[in-house]
Amino acid sequence: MTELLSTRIPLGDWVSNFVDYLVANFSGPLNAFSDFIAFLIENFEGALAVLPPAVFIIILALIALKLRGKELAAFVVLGLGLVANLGLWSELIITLASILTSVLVALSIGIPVGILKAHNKVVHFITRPILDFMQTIPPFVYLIPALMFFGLGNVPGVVATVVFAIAPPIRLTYLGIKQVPDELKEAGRAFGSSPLQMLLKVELPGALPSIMMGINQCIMLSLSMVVIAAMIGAGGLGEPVLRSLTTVDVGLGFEAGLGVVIIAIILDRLFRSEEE
Amino acid sequence: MTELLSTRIPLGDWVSNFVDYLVANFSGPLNAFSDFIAFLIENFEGALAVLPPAVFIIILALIALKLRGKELAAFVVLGLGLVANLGLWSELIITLASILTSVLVALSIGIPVGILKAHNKVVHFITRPILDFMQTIPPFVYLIPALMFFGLGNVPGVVATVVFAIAPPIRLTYLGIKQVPDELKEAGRAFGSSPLQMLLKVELPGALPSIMMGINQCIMLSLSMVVIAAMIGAGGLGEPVLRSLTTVDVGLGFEAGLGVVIIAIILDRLFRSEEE
Amino acid sequence: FTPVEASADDTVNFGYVEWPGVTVKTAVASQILEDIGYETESSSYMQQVLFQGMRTGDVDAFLGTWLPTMEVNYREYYEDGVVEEVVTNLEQVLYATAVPEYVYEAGVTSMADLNEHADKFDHTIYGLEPGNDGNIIIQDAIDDGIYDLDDWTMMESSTAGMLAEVERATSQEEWIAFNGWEPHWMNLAYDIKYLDDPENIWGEDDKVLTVVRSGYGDEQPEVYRFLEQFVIDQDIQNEWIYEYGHEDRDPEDVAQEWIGNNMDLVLEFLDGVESADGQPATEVIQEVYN
Amino acid sequence: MAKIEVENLTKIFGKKPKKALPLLEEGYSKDEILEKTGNTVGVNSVDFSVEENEIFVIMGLSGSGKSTLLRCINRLIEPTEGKIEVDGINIMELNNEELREQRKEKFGMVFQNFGLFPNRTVIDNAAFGLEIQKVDKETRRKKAREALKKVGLEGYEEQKPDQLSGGMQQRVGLARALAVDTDIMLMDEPFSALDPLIKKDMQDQLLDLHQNIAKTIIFITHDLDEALKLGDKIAIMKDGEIVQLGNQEEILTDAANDYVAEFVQDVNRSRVLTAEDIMGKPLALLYEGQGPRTALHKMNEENLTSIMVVNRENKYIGVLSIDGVKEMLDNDEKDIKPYLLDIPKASPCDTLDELFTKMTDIETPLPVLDAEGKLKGNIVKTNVIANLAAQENSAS
Amino acid sequence: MAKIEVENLTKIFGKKPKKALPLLEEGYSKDEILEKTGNTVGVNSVDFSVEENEIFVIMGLSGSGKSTLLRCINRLIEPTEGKIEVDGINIMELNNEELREQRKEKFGMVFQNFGLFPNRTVIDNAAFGLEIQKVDKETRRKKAREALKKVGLEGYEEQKPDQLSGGMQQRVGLARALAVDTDIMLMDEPFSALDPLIKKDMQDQLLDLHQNIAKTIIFITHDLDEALKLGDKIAIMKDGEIVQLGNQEEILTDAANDYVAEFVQDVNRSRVLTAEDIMGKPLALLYEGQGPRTALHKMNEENLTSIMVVNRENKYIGVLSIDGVKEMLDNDEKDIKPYLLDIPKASPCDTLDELFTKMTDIETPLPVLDAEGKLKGNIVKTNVIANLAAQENSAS
Ligand SMILES: Nc1ncnc2c1ncn2[C@@H]1O[C@H](COP(=O)(O)OP(=O)(O)OP(=O)(O)O)[C@@H](O)[C@H]1O
Ligand SMILES: Nc1ncnc2c1ncn2[C@@H]1O[C@H](COP(=O)(O)OP(=O)(O)OP(=O)(O)O)[C@@H](O)[C@H]1O
Ligand SMILES: [Mg+2]
Ligand SMILES: [Mg+2]
Repeated sequence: MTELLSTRIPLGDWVSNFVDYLVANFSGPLNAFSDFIAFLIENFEGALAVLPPAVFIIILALIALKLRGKELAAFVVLGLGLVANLGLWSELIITLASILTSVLVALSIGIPVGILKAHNKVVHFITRPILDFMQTIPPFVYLIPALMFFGLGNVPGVVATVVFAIAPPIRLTYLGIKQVPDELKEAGRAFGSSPLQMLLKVELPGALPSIMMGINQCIMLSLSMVVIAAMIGAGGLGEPVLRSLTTVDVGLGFEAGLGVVIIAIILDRLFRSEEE
Repeated sequence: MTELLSTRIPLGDWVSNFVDYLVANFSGPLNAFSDFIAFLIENFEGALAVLPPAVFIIILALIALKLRGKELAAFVVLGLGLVANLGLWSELIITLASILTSVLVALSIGIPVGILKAHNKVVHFITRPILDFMQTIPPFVYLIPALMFFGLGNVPGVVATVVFAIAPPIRLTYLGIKQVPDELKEAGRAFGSSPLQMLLKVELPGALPSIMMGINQCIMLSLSMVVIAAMIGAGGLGEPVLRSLTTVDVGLGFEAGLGVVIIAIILDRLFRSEEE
Repeated sequence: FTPVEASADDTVNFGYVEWPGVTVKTAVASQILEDIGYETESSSYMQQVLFQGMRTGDVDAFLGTWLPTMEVNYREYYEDGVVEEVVTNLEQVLYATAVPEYVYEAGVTSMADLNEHADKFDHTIYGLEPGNDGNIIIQDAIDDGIYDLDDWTMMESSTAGMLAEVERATSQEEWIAFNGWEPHWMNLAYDIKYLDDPENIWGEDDKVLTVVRSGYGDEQPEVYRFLEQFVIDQDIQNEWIYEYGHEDRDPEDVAQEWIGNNMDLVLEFLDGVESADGQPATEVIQEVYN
Repeated sequence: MAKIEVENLTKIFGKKPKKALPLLEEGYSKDEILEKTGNTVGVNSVDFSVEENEIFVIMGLSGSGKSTLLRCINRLIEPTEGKIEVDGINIMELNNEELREQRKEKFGMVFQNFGLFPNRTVIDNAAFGLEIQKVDKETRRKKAREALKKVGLEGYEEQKPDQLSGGMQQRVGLARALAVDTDIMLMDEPFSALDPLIKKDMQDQLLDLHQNIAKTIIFITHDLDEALKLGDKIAIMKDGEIVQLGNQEEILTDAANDYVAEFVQDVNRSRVLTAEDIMGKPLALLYEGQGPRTALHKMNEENLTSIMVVNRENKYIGVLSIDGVKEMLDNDEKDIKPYLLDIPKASPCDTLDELFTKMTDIETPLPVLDAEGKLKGNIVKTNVIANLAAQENSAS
Repeated sequence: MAKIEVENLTKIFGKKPKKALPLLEEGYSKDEILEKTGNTVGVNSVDFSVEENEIFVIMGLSGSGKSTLLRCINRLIEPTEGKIEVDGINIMELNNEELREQRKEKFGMVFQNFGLFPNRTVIDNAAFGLEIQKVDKETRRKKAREALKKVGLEGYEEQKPDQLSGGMQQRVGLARALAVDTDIMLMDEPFSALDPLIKKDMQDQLLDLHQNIAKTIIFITHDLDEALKLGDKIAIMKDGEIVQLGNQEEILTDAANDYVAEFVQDVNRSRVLTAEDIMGKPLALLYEGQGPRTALHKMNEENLTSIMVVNRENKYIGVLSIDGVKEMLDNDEKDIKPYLLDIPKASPCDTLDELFTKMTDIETPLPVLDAEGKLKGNIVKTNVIANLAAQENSAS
């Protein structure tokens, strides 16, 4: 008994073996997934990269002006102009493409899962530790094995980003729906709403502020993964940051970091309205 | 004009100079701060480390039993037992101490700032981009200069963790307070509540679910910084993860990562009640 | 294993680690290959990821396999036959415990002197990321009480962390002992000295290898041949590091300028190599730089 | 067949409602059960039925289970026990999908707490039910606009609920229910926040609606006037039970128990019963000039012991008892005048108390005269005493 | 000095209220201003004062600005313009700190929408005001428990508001206001969700409280009976303005305009005026047996053209006109019987319409008789016509 207890459980070995097993047997479906992600990123990148910086900035500024007013438009011009001036334009585009992909994937999985979680106790109790797991397990731990499936580059970067950034949209969608007052849900039911109508017309509108916060956090956490993504070859603004690290070049790191922040602020403001 | 535009702005240099200036002139107060953080961490570590693992686990399990019921108590025994069995106990204690410090600092700054943000438009508009900045600026960018102030070790680790993990408590406190129905605030005012009473008796209770979510995310983001903290010498469970990287030891990385996750789940459940 | 398929085209995929020497070295090699008509692509990775990339086929060549520093990490891939050694591209590299010059001059010239001033060093030697072989060497020394280091600690963090600590210490003339190596810009940025190692714990034969993924020689014999001949020395390496790491110049610029100024050496590298369209590379490149 | 049939419906709130059921059957009171088990009895074995096109009014003390009962009917609250049939369909056995269909087709609902969607404009709130029914946008905005007009909220279509006053919000809730145009309306104190003018208007509209479009309505109110005006049937609840159920008359006059009596009487002082309310038509009358034989005949026919005498203008002259008739016959008298009894007279607006005082000493019914002295009706002692008793009991 | 003095108070909701102010002064209506500027007029130049220990009732159409006015008094809503004095303190000029103190010391409040804290138990809700006053825990729980007992919620102390019925929630709000025991109570439809029995109980308690502890109360209601029962003064609002302000009598009988008349009259059919309501005491009476000279003397003294004749039991006999008296004197007659006019008589419960019909052809006042034929009072034509006119106008 004591011996059993004091014997170190060879957990690590099991995991290694399991990973090997996975690699040996499940490369197919994972490849499809990987291809899909790659497809998204490439399209975003393609679309974003065709335009010269000046044109890109002007178009984005106009969109910002239309959607959110002139403050944001001005910020777009100044912020992206600065990035271009600092010579980080191509890195910016790469980062933007993979962040958009990550956020898109995270939201389009996360919000539905959050909805499920709010309606189904089993899902709720199962997802809770899983989300804790996904947010806190260090990406390096699963990334190196994951490279076997995804290869190097931006696909595993997106995967790691999604794993890390998916919890807030799930959790805040859940929270928002849970906080919709019972009397409104009751009114919805009384008129015979189907579950879908209930969701679209009662729950989601009521949960909107929380969901918006979930989107904000999803964007923020995605962008916080830029450097880790660069470590596995995703390129983008994380690369100059890494370079600055090895050369202890505070200035360069700051410039690239600032690029990330500028993307963060622009995306955040575009996704969400004035009032948080 | 065109020349002006095409001239690269030496932003990086400015930042470097600024950092040098800071280092030269502000080491004093920063040292005081650093000492305070170090004091906290050491005390936590001291308090946690005096107990033998078995005793520690039993005490924590009893607390869990009292506060949250037997499921969590069982999880504490199994989870921490596993970590001890895997020989990661001392790392666990180190991580636990600095996470507790980080969360403590982040919450005790974050929640008040969130409160301010909900009450003061100026604070709201100023903090919004600052929070975006803090969450997305890669920690390495400011950590390297920060090392100039703090030296290697767990103090800069805590600082970086706080910078990264402070946004959710601020934002979710803000969101929660904003969502308290006007009629309740009105009732509070009608009876002559002082701003403090208003806060304690009306706003915070109403905002509780959101704030709890903020705490959850604060814990999660803190724990997600464990590896980065290890890169600047904070030790703890991040260290085996890094080692596993260097030695391509998937198993070891997973074990240490699992330790982080176990802490995450235990802390999360202890801080927050059954229902999220 | 079913590795992810290598990219179908002929692009030469260099992987590098963000170490100044390797960065510029990779830039020079790619520049030369581009000049003679090959498509190249360079991406930076963590070293662990890089070798994994050779397994998955994403990375063709890596010019910075520093042995024995990377030994632990590298060995597995080497033994698995994922990686193939091409040549030692840089000899006489040094990896050892270093101190700032003012410490050296104060009398700490050998590792045996360390313990005398233990308090000044705060009983600490700073190393790189956990698991690094230098760290392990020091840790073993501590564990075995070599140089009376028994009550010392090995402070592990990361390259950047350690260097930041060195910068902090030197700017305040504090005493510090750390794992330094050459070539690296730290040797230019700070006045540092390497300590004697009478017990020879560090070993002697440090070197930097060029490696490719197995079988690459068959796929791209010309590139392989170039890589075999691409060998440099300490001075060149230091120049690169200085220009890039200290003067903050773009590695591409540094590479281009260096090639232009050192055509004779470049011609040696390209001796017998054919350009992408089958011409003698030596002729092609000379045309480019005239 | 009744439109809505409710049988033995029980709802117990709390953790383990099934545990409280036996206690309820054993006759423990709501308060006792709350203390013993922590469960609150919402509705307790209620039976009733509502006919097609009927307005069924529910009244009762605050907390007596009215809202709970209403919500059970469309299963917004899941009953603990019982049977509900609507149009012959057993609501309790429907699955979710069927239940939704029923709710959509059959039930419009007005909530006590309004239940407006704060993010929707007034018009979008009013159009909610139609939106759920997938009515196209144009039609539903038109209908919603009409409904809002009906409730007097023209001009506020694009405001948000929190910009409206309490009564206006209530009317938005009303408009939302009106807009869907379902068979059955479940209305929980729908006019409670309205001023008298608008309330009257709404009541009239509801009656119109009910007559023209044949709606079945269950209506909760605290206003007895409203209940009397609208209700075809009125149920009075107490502690989850229906303690009396009947039409207006029955509720007002035949209180099933003290509670109902008090409830109904105290409601509105102007409702205190007067002579006019309880008087009946005399079964027979003797006209001035008619003699004792006619009197005897009439009295015999109707089994009376006295008969009232009036002139041709129906002016009251007096009352003749059977004793008087006998005396006249014995004395062979023709003129009844001297034999008339002089008894007290009531005015139509006399209260029960006054009537009682006037009647203490007399054996005959009491005549009710208008100011001209004309006979409006008569009152029998038993009648007064019965009503008085009900009143007094309820006051104690 | 009045307890509360409000002068020229105006509240306009919307983005730029100051812009709408001139329009208001130019006399544009609420609807026009809403259409023109998008601003809603909540309260429009209201003046009134409430004396110490007075119950001031506000009535009016839904949306007429009652709640807004109430909230302006303790500045829960910041008025756009105007002056508010409470105990001589200008509320409008207080800084935040002072305002809080005033609210804490002076104002208890009951909200139309209850405003209960969902996370607090019933007792903690009731104790909220005391908690704000920093009363120690024991005392405040004691007081809250008492207040809850007063409103009939014993046994529900530890429940959460959402476990209570609507009326029970309203009573928790009431208990919260009662518990703080302040000088002034601002009550926004505090009994609207209550059934008649509990409502009556609450009203009585409020009157008790008001008499025993001297509270000044501003009370919003839609229930005219309630207003009449409780109100020392009643204000009727329309479109943000106070259109009439007076005591019960004034409001009921002297409608300032059609709106008020309609408002007051339609309220409650049983409230329709009857002879009893409008009759007066005859200025002089002639007794059976008295002669024409006495009649002349009495009529002369009171400037009458006719006089009513009664017997010693006050039983109505007839009416004597001045023409009759003259004729008698001319003929030197003593017996007035033949000279009496036979005019219609009214019963106390006759309505205005009935009275009017009866009075068309006569010149003298109309006698009001009870069932025994006794004279209760008389009615002058002008009186009927005035009241009738008010009614008819309001109906059009
Ligand atoms: N927060 C607000 N924003 C905009 N308009 C408002 C607001 N509150 C009230 N109003 C408007 O002010 C007017 C008066 O509203 P108020 O709530 O005072 O009415 P009320 O007399 O209390 O009515 P009720 O009897 O229905 O409660 C209404 O037209 C309403 O639309
Ligand atoms: N969700 C709930 N949880 C627990 N108890 C409840 C709940 N809803 C209602 N109750 C209880 O059920 C009883 C009946 O409540 P209901 O709302 O049906 O009363 P009501 O007759 O509508 O009263 P009111 O006239 O005040 O609206 C009350 O005692 C109440 O406390
Ligand atoms: Mg109810
Ligand atoms: Mg109101």
